[in-house]
Amino acid sequence: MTDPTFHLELQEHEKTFLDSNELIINMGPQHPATHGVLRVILKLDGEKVLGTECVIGYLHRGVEKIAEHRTYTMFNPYVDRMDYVAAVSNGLGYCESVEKLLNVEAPARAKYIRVVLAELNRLASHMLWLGTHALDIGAITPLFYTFRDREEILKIFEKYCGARLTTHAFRIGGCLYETYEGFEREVKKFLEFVTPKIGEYEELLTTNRIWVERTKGVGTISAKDCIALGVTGPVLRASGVKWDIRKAQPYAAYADFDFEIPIGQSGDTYDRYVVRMEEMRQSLRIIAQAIDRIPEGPIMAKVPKVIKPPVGEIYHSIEAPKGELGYFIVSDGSTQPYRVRVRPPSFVNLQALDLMVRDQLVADVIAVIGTLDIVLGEVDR
Amino acid sequence: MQPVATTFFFYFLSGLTLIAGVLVITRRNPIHSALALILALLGQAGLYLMLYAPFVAGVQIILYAGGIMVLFLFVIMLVNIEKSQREEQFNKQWVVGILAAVALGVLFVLVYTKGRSLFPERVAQLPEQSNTQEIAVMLYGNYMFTFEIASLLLLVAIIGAVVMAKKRI
Amino acid sequence: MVAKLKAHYGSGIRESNTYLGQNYMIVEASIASELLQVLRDQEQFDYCVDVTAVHYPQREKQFDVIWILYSFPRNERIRVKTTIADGEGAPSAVPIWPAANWLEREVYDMFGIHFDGHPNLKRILLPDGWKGHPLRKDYGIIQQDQEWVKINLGIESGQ
Amino acid sequence: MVEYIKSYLDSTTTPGQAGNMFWASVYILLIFLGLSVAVIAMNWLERKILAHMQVRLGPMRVGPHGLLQPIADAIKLLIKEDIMPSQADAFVFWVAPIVVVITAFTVFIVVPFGPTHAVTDMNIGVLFMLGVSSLSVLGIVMAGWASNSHYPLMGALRSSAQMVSYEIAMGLAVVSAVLMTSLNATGTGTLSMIGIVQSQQAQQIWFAFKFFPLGLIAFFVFAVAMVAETNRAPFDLPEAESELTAGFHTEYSGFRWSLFFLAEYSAMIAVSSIAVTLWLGGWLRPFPHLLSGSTWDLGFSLLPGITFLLLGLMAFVGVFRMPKHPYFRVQTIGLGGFGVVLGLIGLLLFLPPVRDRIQDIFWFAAKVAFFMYLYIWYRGTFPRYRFDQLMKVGWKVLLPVGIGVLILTAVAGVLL
Repeated sequence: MTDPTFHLELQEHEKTFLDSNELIINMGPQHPATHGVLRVILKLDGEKVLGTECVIGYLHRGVEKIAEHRTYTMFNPYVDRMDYVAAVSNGLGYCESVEKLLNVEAPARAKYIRVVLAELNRLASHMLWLGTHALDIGAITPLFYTFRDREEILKIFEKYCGARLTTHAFRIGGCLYETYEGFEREVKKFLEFVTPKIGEYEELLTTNRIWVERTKGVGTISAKDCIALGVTGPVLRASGVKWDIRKAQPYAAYADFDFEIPIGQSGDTYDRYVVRMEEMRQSLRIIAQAIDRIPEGPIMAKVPKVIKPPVGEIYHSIEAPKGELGYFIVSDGSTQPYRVRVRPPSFVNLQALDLMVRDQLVADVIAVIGTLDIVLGEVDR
Repeated sequence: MQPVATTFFFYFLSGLTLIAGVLVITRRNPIHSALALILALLGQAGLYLMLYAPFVAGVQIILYAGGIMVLFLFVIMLVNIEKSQREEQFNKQWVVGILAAVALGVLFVLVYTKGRSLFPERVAQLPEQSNTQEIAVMLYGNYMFTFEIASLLLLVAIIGAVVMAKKRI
Repeated sequence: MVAKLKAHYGSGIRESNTYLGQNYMIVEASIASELLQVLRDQEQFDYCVDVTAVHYPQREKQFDVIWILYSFPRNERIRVKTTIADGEGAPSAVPIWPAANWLEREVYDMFGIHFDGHPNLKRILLPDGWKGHPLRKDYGIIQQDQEWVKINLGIESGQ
Repeated sequence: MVEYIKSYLDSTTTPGQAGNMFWASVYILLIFLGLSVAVIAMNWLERKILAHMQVRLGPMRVGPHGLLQPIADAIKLLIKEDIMPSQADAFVFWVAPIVVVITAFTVFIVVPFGPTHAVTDMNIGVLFMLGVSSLSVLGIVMAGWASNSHYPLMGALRSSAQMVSYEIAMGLAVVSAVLMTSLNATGTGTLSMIGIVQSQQAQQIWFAFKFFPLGLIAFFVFAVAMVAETNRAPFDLPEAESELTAGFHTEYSGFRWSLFFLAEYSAMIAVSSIAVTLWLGGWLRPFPHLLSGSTWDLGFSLLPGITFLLLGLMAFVGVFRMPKHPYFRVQTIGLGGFGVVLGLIGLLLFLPPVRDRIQDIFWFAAKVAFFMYLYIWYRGTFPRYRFDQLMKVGWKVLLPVGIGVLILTAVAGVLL
């Protein structure tokens, strides 16, 4: 279990007469492998990690405070800036939470469009993860492959809502825009384009001896520890827990689709890699089903012009690419939320870093940070 | 090929070795001492080359300068340098040191004054080409047994080092 | 489940209800720690989703502390809520769910609520020397610890 | 002067052995210039090849197809501010890149580009190369320590451990090749670089294929060890940028950093030269005995010129593919000029006296270029090893295999 009391000094019983003195290394906040401005203080014995301490908050923008001073609609674009590689999921979670609070439901067409975009976003997020993770481990080529293919997704987003990264695609009660002419055709073309590409990534890595040696048995975390630490998403599934909010408590239109939840056995970095690769394939499956069945109809439910939810509170969560993304919203009956709490998956998952890298080597810290798939914008909010 | 500027190189290399040797014992920073020692060893390798012993020179560079001294530096870097810098370097063995220095000095004087009579003939000119082979023949022929004993000793030393360094076996 | 708990704790559970299909319980701060333990051990709420707080400055007991729990075997969520006054400590859930570690640190950081029994309660998102707890309602949206900014960043204001 | 040139053209040994100081100096100068050009070319080629492997274009702006990019980079590095950390050990910090560069260049004294194309031929040639290249680790350790910073120190520790470990495997592989040189009538082998190639000529086989598959295994052991020895992917741990930012040269900038860069690439060329000399027949052209006869000789001797003509042709094809926009006019003309220069060099190489002299160098360079391509290919494909895995590969795989091959080679040499 993780040791919350972190000692920077070597304990007396840990010393032998030939011990080299331990090294405190400050990794970050400017470091190529910390995916942003994460600072990890490492206590090392040679190359072995004795303990870590994460220093976060460099990107803290006070999103939760801002929410209290904006109306429900005005706050919507702010959530896109949290997990900026999976902005669609953030918007989806927020819109659905407020809809629940208002007790309205988005129309079927809007729900299907939401699913398509959210799954495309999941693909984009996983592609970005794969590229940077492989780069951290030293394979530079996958990064360019994944960026090439992610570009196609961003093009679809851009055509749909005008933004590539911080996609403000949804609105409380439905979608902001009707799909553009040829949306279905382009998504189908993209599916055809990207399916062999995933095989291409796997060809470079899955059976690569060095890749397997670098990831197998690294950063292992058991299912029990995962649950105790609140770790969710692919990390939890790689440890063998078959749990996905899309299946467990379906939201949007996920109940209509047929897909598998990939799980791993050992919960090491390699399993997480395999799980995410399989998740990308499952996302493609969902998109293929959804794009064929987008129903006709309105894209907006009947919501008042001024959103004033009744007094009450709600917790709603969705399966973001990184794990469980929850919104806890307290309404006091006015036009502004009384309190918005975001339950960020990256923040909670990052807690497991210390446990995962204990007694491993420095190089594994990089691999584990990569495999946790954190986005500092979401950790710090 | 005739050697070029032999005298110049002899004095240059011996001077280099001597100065580096003095630096080894006078520098306070252990890293600087080690680097000076490497310089001394390289100078020595150059002297070996001038004695038509290229193999010995090569081995000197590979083993001492490239191998052992790197490990030396490795260890020095790992141990606490600030602490060792603060420690007294000229410790209580100065009596032994002076005795050794006096003995060495007497030896030098003896060699200088009586050298010509002690070694009446010049050392035989070593052949330039087959030098490496002769060493091989000596090591694996005449002194085979000693050579093997030396290797055994090294093996014992390696095992001892592993046993000492490992926390659990 | 609620009936059983109510029978055991009596008036300690002040309210247990469902709103918009979501279950929640309002309990006394004194029994919160014990109740959370029971929820995990006996009712299989093995996953602490979130720990958070809400500030109501006009109330006597200013803070709501909320634990959002989830049970994998039952596929069910529950919110446990307790109210505490300013300066009063809330029980820490770290011994029950290690996940609460950073979450409680964040609540401390943002609201200044002390969690009794937390092993390493210090600021997490804001710098260690910062004064004030920004998510309290009396903390203005552009308010800052000007002194800290001046000393550490060498500028007059971070705005 | 004329005498000197004549003496060179008539000589059958290297200038160093002949005691010809003038030609030795010329050779040293030529090697220095050639290496610098080779490093610049490698810089461009690596970026281009890697870029094309990664579905991107690489440098395209400075000069046609980015041909002038390395020169622009060099200028940038030279005029960049030279930063020294305030807590650094000034002297060691200053001397470290120089040590690295000197060792990287000194090695080339014994590299034989042809039977007479070497500065000198030492009778301990291979030993000299291994010894001097092992000194380069000293420069790295000095750089890492003198920076007085954690990442460089760790980079230095890693690189010293790595290089010392892989030197052993490398040495064993080298010894098995040296052992093969002794398989002649007199039973005496040689350590001299030229002697090794000549003995491959005499035995009519490249040592990589001698006692199949023993020679090949030894060659592979060396090929792996040499990548580790030069700190390149997948063994680039001392400068693993995702872990140690830039390893031992984190604190270096500007000119001093470029010295490390220069040293890294010339070390790559140096170890590739050892590999070529020991296993791939050095300057010998392929199949000198199978495809003998004057026709084949002529055909092979035309290859250098043809290669350059083809390169020039490629440049001309590039001229026609350039966008027809006034903005690109200078670049198009430049590319055309480059093609003309390459073509003229190609034509020059057809002249009989040049043709005969240049052949050895051409084959040697071609083989080294093959290794250089491998280096780039590795970098494009492989993830990075972890430190313990690196040590495992070195000590538990390469070392036993090297010893085994050495013993088997000795046995085979006695029996066959």
